[in-house]
Amino acid sequence: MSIATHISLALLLLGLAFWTIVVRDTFSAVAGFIPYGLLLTSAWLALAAIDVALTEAAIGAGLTGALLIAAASRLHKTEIAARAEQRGTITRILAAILATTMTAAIMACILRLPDRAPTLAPTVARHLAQTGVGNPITAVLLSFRAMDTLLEAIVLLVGLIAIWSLAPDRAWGGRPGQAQTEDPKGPLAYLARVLPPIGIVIAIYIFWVGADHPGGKFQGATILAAMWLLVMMSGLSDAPAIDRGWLRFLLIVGPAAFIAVGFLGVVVAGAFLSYPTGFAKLLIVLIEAALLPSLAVTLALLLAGPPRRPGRRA
Amino acid sequence: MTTTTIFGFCAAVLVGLGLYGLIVNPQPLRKLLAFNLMGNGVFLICAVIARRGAAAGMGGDPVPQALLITAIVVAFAASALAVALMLRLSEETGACSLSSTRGEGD
Amino acid sequence: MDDFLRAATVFVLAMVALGLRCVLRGPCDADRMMAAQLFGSGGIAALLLFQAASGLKPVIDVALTLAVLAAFASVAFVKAGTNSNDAEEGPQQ
Amino acid sequence: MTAAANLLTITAVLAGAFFFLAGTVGLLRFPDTLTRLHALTKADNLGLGLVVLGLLPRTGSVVAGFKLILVWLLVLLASSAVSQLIARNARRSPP
Repeated sequence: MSIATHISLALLLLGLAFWTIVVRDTFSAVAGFIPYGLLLTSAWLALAAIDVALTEAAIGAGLTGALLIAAASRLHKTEIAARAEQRGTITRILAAILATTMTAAIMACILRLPDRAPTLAPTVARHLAQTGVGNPITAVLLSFRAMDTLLEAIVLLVGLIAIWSLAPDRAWGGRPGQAQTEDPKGPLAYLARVLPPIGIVIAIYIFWVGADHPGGKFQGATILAAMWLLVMMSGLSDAPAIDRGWLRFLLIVGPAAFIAVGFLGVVVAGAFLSYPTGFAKLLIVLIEAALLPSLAVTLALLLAGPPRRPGRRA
Repeated sequence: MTTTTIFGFCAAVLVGLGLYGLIVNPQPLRKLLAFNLMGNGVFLICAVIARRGAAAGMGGDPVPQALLITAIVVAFAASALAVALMLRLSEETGACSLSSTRGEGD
Repeated sequence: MDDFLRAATVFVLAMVALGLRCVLRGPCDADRMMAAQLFGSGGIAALLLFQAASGLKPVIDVALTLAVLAAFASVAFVKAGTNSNDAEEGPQQ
Repeated sequence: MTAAANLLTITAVLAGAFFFLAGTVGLLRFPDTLTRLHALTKADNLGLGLVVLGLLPRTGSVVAGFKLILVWLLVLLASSAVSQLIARNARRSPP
């Protein structure tokens, strides 16, 4: 019976994926991509990856959906012109053959995976106690493979700088997006007043339980980012100009704290990012708490896009 | 037929679909969707491998799972950058297309 | 009991899939946006049923996250629609 | 006691499944966007509420039960606000 649930899940997932590829209208494709993200969340759950499911629920179903929907609406005008460039039949057939070969090769690899799967789970379990956290994923992210997480935080920041660099010269240092004009008594303003307080509590809860249960900074930060964007979109509060000092500070405080702890490790424990015995949990919580606002602001501004209008009213 | 085989096959088809869409669809936004599908296929294979490595009371190998979380966040950042590029291109040229003749013609 | 809940999961998923087929084809973009709404309620119901059948506690947190963000994509759609209309009516700069 | 709880679960989940069926029938049968939106938001949210009610006895802790109810309330809030917004959008730009 459990297998039947999983098969129906996989079929529905593939059906939606097929839809997003073959449908003519771009907006329909993107509209199919949102439920696809939600189904993918269930797929992670079926594979017992609950932390991944939480991340997918926050990012895949929330932020990516909003990003693509907004892009599809704004690119609607250019779509008709692009349709004229439809690929010919021969290209399609060749592409189909290539894709089928690829799929068959991967399927063969899946079937030939070794029976005794290699795993690092026992190693993680053995060293888990030293980190002081109970959630093995958090231990991997912030202790065993902390370098990856540090680089990731920096990659996000670099991505944001790349997006900002697309700003036209006159808008540099200004506010992202267009000025929002929304009825302050309308349903959207109501939603933006009621939902964020609850959302912030849930975000901090998800962040806090991350030490011992599924959850953590990425998921919490994504919810915080979504709540902030909701307030911006409702016009209750404008997007900040990107040259504000507090904004720049929030953006770098997480990576900066992470690097500082890394160098502390060089001095105290003899290697970059190694924690002195007994202080691991304290340092992990410190890094996570510094990363939370940085990640939230970075994710929100990634979605808000490059600055498009001057920030300071003359 | 076990759960890991089902989702492994599912991942293989996702990669194939994504590859097909990446080649066939001319619009950059559709290519981005297709690329995301391919990426999700790869992530799913990673999760299948993690699930097969379940041991020591954990539902799956935590190392690939932690990498997946990183990967999902970075994939979002890459998509955001791609979307920003497309919107800027359409602002600048009035069209959003990868073909060079079109951009110069407008 | 668990089998009953799994059967209910499959049933709700099937209903959502049927609705999805209809909504995604829908004549206008507003119809298509309903796909996100449909999954907001139906998808979360399926997730909760699945959780009850398999007994994974933290799945409720996943449902909570989905519920908080259920409105987000649709709001982005509505805003993008009104903003591009505004831009057509008169340039803002 | 367990038997009564199981009975509640089965009854409420079945009723919830019925409303999901009703919502889907509404989506398939109703002629225009606004009526379809009506079917979707009314019936499916009632269905979710009933499923939540049915699962309450099986949560095992008060906090988990509270979270389940919160999920339902959040979905209600989201879908009531969003259905208004989508309906306005649909009226402004007819197909």
